[in-house]
Amino acid sequence: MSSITYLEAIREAQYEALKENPNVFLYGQDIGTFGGAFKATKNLGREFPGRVFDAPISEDAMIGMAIGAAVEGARPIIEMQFADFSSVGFNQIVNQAATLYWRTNTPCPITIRLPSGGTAGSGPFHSQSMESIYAHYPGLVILTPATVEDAYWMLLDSVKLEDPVIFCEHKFLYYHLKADDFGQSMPIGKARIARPGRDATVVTYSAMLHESLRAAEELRLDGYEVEVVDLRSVKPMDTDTILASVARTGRLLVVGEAFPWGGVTSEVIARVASEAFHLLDAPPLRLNSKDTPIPYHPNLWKSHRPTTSSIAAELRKLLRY
Amino acid sequence: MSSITYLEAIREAQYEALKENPNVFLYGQDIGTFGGAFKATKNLGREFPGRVFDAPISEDAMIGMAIGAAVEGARPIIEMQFADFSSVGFNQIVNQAATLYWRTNTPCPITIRLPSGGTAGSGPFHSQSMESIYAHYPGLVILTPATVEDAYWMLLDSVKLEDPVIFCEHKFLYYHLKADDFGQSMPIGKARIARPGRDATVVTYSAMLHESLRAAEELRLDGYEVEVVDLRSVKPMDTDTILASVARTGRLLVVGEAFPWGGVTSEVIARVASEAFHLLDAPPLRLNSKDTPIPYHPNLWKSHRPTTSSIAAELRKLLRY
Amino acid sequence: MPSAASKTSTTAEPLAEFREDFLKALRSMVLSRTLEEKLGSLYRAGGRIVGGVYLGRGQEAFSAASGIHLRWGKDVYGPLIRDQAGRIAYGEPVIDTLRTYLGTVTGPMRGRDGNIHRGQPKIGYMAMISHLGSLLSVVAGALFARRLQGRLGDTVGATSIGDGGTSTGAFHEGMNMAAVEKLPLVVSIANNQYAYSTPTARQYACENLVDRAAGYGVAGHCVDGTDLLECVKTFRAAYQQARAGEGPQIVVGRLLRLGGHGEHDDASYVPDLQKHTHEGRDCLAVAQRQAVEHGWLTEKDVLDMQQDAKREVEQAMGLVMKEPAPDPYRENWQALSTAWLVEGQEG
Amino acid sequence: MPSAASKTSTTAEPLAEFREDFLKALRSMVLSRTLEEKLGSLYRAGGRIVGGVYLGRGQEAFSAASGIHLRWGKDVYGPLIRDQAGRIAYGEPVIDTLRTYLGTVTGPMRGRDGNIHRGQPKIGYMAMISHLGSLLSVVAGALFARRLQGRLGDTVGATSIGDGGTSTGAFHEGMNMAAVEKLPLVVSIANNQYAYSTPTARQYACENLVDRAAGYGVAGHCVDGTDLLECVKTFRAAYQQARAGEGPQIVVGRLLRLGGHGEHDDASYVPDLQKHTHEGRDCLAVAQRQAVEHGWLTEKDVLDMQQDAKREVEQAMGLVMKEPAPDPYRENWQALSTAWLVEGQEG
Ligand SMILES: Cc1ncc(C[n+]2csc(CCOP(=O)(O)OP(=O)(O)O)c2C)c(N)n1
Ligand SMILES: Cc1ncc(C[n+]2csc(CCOP(=O)(O)OP(=O)(O)O)c2C)c(N)n1
Ligand SMILES: [Mg+2]
Ligand SMILES: [Mg+2]
Repeated sequence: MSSITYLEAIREAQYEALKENPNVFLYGQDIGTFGGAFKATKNLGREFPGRVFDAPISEDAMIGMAIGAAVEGARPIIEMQFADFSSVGFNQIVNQAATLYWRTNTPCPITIRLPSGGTAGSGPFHSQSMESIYAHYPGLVILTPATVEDAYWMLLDSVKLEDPVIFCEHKFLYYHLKADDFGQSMPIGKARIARPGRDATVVTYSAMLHESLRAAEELRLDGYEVEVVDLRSVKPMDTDTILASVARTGRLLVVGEAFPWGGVTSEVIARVASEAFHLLDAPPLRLNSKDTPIPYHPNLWKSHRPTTSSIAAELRKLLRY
Repeated sequence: MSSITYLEAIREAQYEALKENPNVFLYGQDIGTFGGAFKATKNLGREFPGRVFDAPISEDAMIGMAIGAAVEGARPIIEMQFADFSSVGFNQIVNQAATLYWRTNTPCPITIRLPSGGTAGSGPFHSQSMESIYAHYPGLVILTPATVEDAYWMLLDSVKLEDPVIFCEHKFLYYHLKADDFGQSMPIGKARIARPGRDATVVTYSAMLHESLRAAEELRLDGYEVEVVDLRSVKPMDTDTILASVARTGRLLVVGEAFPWGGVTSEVIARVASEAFHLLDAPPLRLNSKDTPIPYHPNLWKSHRPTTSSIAAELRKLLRY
Repeated sequence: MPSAASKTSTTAEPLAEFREDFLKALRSMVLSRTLEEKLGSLYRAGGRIVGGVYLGRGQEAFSAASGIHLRWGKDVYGPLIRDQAGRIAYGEPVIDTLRTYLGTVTGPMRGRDGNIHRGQPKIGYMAMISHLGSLLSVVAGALFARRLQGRLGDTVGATSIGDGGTSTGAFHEGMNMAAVEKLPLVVSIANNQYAYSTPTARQYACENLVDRAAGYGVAGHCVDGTDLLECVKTFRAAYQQARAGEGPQIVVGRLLRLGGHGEHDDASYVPDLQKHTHEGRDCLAVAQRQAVEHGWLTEKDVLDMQQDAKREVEQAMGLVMKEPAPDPYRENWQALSTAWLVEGQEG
Repeated sequence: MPSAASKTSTTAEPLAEFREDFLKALRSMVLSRTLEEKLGSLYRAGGRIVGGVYLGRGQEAFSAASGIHLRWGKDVYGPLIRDQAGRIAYGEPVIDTLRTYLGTVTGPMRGRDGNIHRGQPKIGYMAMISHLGSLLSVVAGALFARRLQGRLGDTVGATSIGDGGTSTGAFHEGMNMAAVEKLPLVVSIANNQYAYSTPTARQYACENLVDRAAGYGVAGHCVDGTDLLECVKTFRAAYQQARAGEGPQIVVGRLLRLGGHGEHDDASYVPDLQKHTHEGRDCLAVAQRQAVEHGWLTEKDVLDMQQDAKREVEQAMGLVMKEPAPDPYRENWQALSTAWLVEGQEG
């Protein structure tokens, strides 16, 4: 019986990181006594006294302080209360953390946790997916775990990496997704074939993996075997695994929850079109959210982001070609 | 004899805007008496007393105040001293300005001028191109004028638009680029065939237009006619004009100065690959800056961004296919 | 340069002049409390409200005492999380709150945004985004534009922030800019001792947040946020100074959030002891007692006021319940107001 | 809670105890001035320096008086634009400045970043990015980590900002966080009356920027930035308090930028009259006079000091001129330190 949630995996990874390395500390709003808005740090303040700190509402300073601490050998994990609020820490992330190693030859090992993505009723400012924004900048590693296993191992690996990691954990998966155990660790930077197939490839990540898997299941009833690739890490992006899949299927759909202009989905298509044009038997397609802010009302929200049925519809289009 | 610079066009457009509409005002650091770090507002404070204001070093508040003013019927033009500093006004731009109309049905007519792009010796924080970042967000119009004419007319049009405009003017063109007069206005949102050709299409914008035109000229000596499309506006993007060009040439190279991951170049390729796959006779290629911060030393800087010769080399690769 | 922090004196003075303001504020408080209790029970019942519910319980006196000075359609108001009472005092109909929480298309936000994120910018009623501190400069900008257009007149702007929100860069930049421009702006700082679960000791290190006023070169006022009469007096002074051209006014109210951050939060981190301190008393009960003590209301009037509020909320609720939820197929998915610049929709 | 703003008294006191600090600061000032004059003439000659040149002329006393308290390799220092003198006092060799301006591969920034954007974070010497205010929290973070690691000891951190930079949200957030954490941090605010061309009246509305100290709950000090002796006294007190665990110290120096924002700027917006006020006097001339008056140096010592500085700068210059510029083909174009995560380079 599956019992560990995605959220618990994140808590456990932080527990392990704190236990393994005395240089690890946590800093974020309400993460101490309270255990965080989502309880991702529940009890950690008690279990590791003096290592888990409530931060003021100062995202810029939170990131800045993490950078300074990292330079001194600490391994800070910073929780943004919601990914959306990292917009006010944006400058420190893209200009201070991301450039530090290249400019000064000093690594910047910080992990910034971004509770990302949409849930019903959360509205325009508690639902955003910012992986595409951060991935544009040199010097950052952008991880987007879609499974309990990855949430656990990739967070642990993030803390060990010598570079700044933007850890995009999906809020929709926090409670919905469960596993028996933490399974196996896979290297950061490698994509995973989440479901093998031969007729078409869906490249996706984070919560959209599960919608895509369900869509693939739906297509199986039509007799199609759809391969689903979970990117896991959007930067670096594992182009080899993507190309190998497209080589098998000849057809590509890329699905992401972020806004449609630019970003992960166009990056994947651009890579495949440039590097493996001859492998494609049909025009590569992509599916994103709509090009508006993320709506509050569940009716609107469900239409704003890709869903199993809109992915299945897109797949049918792709397979008909 | 060409005499009007790109920079003067920007000054003149602001002059006209101030003259035409008493609701227009300018707000930015050092733009009053001093005329701005680049002199883009030279004399405007004297010519329009009480309409040109020196701002404190508060990019967040500068954008916020412009939004409030726009709601009240004003037409603010905000100068960021360098595009790079908009990173600290980022939240107000993407979350306050960009969402206002959709959320509240209240238009947000502000124009934010971003002196963008690289020049020798400017380093990592005075050289950035942020069009791809802003274009990712719904609710913004992102303009990237490459000519004196466009600098003038598109800035005037920006002020007239009811939506927030991110006006990415390229610092490299400020003094280098000249024209006889302001020529003709072209609608915002339309791309322009800057040079007709039949063998390959280069889609580009801003300063890279000129590098691309020179590369096309170089290729002419090899007997190739390269078509060059100037996007003018990266969001909205004029897919029709791009596709029409690719239909003529069958080959596509997209050139941009911004960082390589995501952004304008991948967006163009994703559109062409998705919507006009069958028109392509060769894999579409793209050329961006390298994936590091922008270097200070001119030797490094010249290798970091695309140049006439690297574009020409890429074109040869494309044409050989 | 205005003096840094002026404590409103509490010595005997004729109270009659405050009667009208007090009663207007009190009515708003009662209506606000009633409405918020409705929201709380809707939340607990589940189903109709999807997402959080954020209430102003315990902060009504402080919020309403500011709101009564604002003229709907005339002044500029940018309320924050716990300003339901202020919004009502300003003139927002309770139905707009319900419509926004339920996300009906008839509401000011049309289901696109929800709960406390509402307003009507066209009439000067700004709709907060979530990012704390970021509304201050927007309100300042509206005033700035009016002055530029020569139509500032006696209009004033107001906005709020919590103790936590004062730690944001946006608050600082906006406050400083408003001070440099000497705008007629009243900034309420509701120091309710917590930002979500975080106590003020982890938020700031100054004695009193009003100590920041001198650093901005603006007037500062402190008030007991649990005492409506004091709040009414203090805000009257602050608004008078603002309208008189004396620049921004910071008003710090000391109080306690009487509830969780949102209805999902049981606030177990608030020590019981603190709830029984002066700052933990219920400003509504205090105000009702004051009204009776000063002979401005009878006990019956107080009950009637509560009944009226109940009726008003129930009536609005009855209407809203029948109103349509948004239909994604009839939705206009356009983030730009310039239709010809909207690209073919993806997805 | 520390007292808000304490003016260092200027009444008679034994001066001998300041002699050593004073002379160390003076030497740094002279070397800084000499080096910066070299940079200015290199800039005007054209060719070798591509990009701007930003000098600290007129601010050497204030900057050096802070820098002398910092131990190279031990304390944390995050200097800003006009801290050439402080950097030298701290221990940075002048050749690093030249190498960074010329962008040679031998310099600490290897041609990747230039001019004032230099440092060696590994030893606690932070390299500013351009975005004003954003270094404060980084310096604070370094101190925070050391305390966590139990190796803070008597180390202290220092950083600077200009009058203009205090308007940034980053400055506010960093300052507030440092105050909450009660870190041993000395923050210099060099109020040189202008931010680029913008006079302070367009930047802030308070009487004196030291008025902000109370709002953060930290100690504030004011000093005449043109008077080295006063600067030495004030910073000594501030550093002592910081090291004694009294939390962050804000030191505001009043002075005038004696030159343009950068060497491209003729500062024609600064009224001639202002240059002849007290704040417009040259702190280096003042300090040299003070040294002689107090019998700490002879006129000849002063000249020797200048000669030594000239020789040191010329020698460094001679070396740097022969050093190689970066070669893009030998450059390692990797923004990540983890080589196996670097993707195949585009373009
Ligand atoms: C910039 C930013 N960071 C984080 C949050 C998440 N958040 C929402 S409310 C809140 C606490 C606010 O505390 P305070 O300002 O004291 O207001 P109160 O809730 O006490 O009224 C936090 C941290 C936010 N809205 N904005
Ligand atoms: C956030 C930000 N906005 C704008 C700039 C551009 N800029 C560089 S220096 C400067 C003026 C700084 O003035 P001040 O802080 O007083 O320092 P000073 O130059 O007088 O020493 C400005 C506006 C910047 N570096 N950072
Ligand atoms: Mg609070
Ligand atoms: Mg200054």
